[in-house]
Amino acid sequence: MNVLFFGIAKDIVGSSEILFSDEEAKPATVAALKKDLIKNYPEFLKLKTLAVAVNSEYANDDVTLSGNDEIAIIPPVSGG
Amino acid sequence: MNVLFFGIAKDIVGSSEILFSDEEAKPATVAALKKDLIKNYPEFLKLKTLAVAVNSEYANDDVTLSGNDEIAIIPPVSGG
Amino acid sequence: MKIVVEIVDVIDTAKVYTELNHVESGGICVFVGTVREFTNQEQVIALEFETYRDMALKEMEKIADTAIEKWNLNKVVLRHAVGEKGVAEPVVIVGASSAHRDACFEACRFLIDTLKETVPIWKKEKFKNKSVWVSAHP
Amino acid sequence: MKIVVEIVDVIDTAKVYTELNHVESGGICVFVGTVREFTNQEQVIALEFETYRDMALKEMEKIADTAIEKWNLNKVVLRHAVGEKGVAEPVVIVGASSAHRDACFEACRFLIDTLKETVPIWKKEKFKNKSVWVSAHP
Repeated sequence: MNVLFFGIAKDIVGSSEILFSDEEAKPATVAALKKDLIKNYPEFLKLKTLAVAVNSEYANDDVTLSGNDEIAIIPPVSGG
Repeated sequence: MNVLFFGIAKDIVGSSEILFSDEEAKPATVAALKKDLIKNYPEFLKLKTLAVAVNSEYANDDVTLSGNDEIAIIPPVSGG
Repeated sequence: MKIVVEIVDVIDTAKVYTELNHVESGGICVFVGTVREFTNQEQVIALEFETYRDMALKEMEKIADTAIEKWNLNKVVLRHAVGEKGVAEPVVIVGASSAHRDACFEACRFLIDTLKETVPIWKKEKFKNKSVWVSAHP
Repeated sequence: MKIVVEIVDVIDTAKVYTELNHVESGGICVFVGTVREFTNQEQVIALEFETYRDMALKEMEKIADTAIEKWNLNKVVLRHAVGEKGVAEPVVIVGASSAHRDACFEACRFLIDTLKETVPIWKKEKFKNKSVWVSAHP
């Protein structure tokens, strides 16, 4: 499972991509992924919002994740 | 006294400019000018509005006219 | 120059951003009026614009001044075309440049609305078999 | 093509009218966002934009589709720049083309407001001695 990071999220984890290679440790849902992230990087708690995209669509907390999904961490957007 | 005509006003009087050469017949105010115009060209009554500009500024009915003024008949504007 | 006010034969839509660009501006809003092919289901061949030029420029400057004062704009453009314009050709372009976008949107709307109400410019719609001065009659 | 949605390195403001021009349109409204020199009295050296490109293009298309349906638009443009942009450079351009001006003004405002809310693009403000991801923190 591969997770992409952008903007301040990339700065927080220090990488634009993290591979969850351990099958056991893979979060099963968006909510679980967020929980894991916050546990490992408490800085995420300080953000105004934290969204997740699955296959380039915004995904609710209850969306389940599979190994083939393209998953991205979306910190507060600030285009324009 | 020289009066300029634009748009449909020009079509009504058949000219873009009319010279009031007879000193006696000169209208003394904007109101008098409008009255003269309507008397001579009743078509003006059919317009949605009829404004007069004196020295390229909109002028109220009570503005007095002098021989040196640039006077213009302003039918309903429709720019843009 | 904070204000550009012009009556021209042909409108060059490409240059308006250069005119409205400003280091203190974060937002630029521009409106372009163009000739529609159909008006009330009737096909328009062309629009013909004429103006009382000196007065039109004065009125356009007043609109620009009012907008600058009201919305604290950095730049304003009001430019109208005269002569005959074919379908899809631009006939008017107005724009405002401000620090934030609320101001430039509101100002731009004010510019075109007020131009249409007060500036001595007249438009004749040319159809296949007739010509009509727009808005002349009730 | 009714919709132009793009993420580019450099925005060419001159071509947007060609893209929005349409024989059934009487009004075109365009908004351009540019880099302001000062934000909260601090001098900005540059803005740096990055994006999640595939998702950003999808979200921009959704915004365009929604606007077309709601305001019956003839053409829509949404174009955002990425990379480093200096003071007064354009960073975003959105525009709508419609029969009458109410629709294109309202739609254009919707385009930029919604783009700022939903499209995954991130902006870093670069000052002399620090850099800040805009809106990241409460």
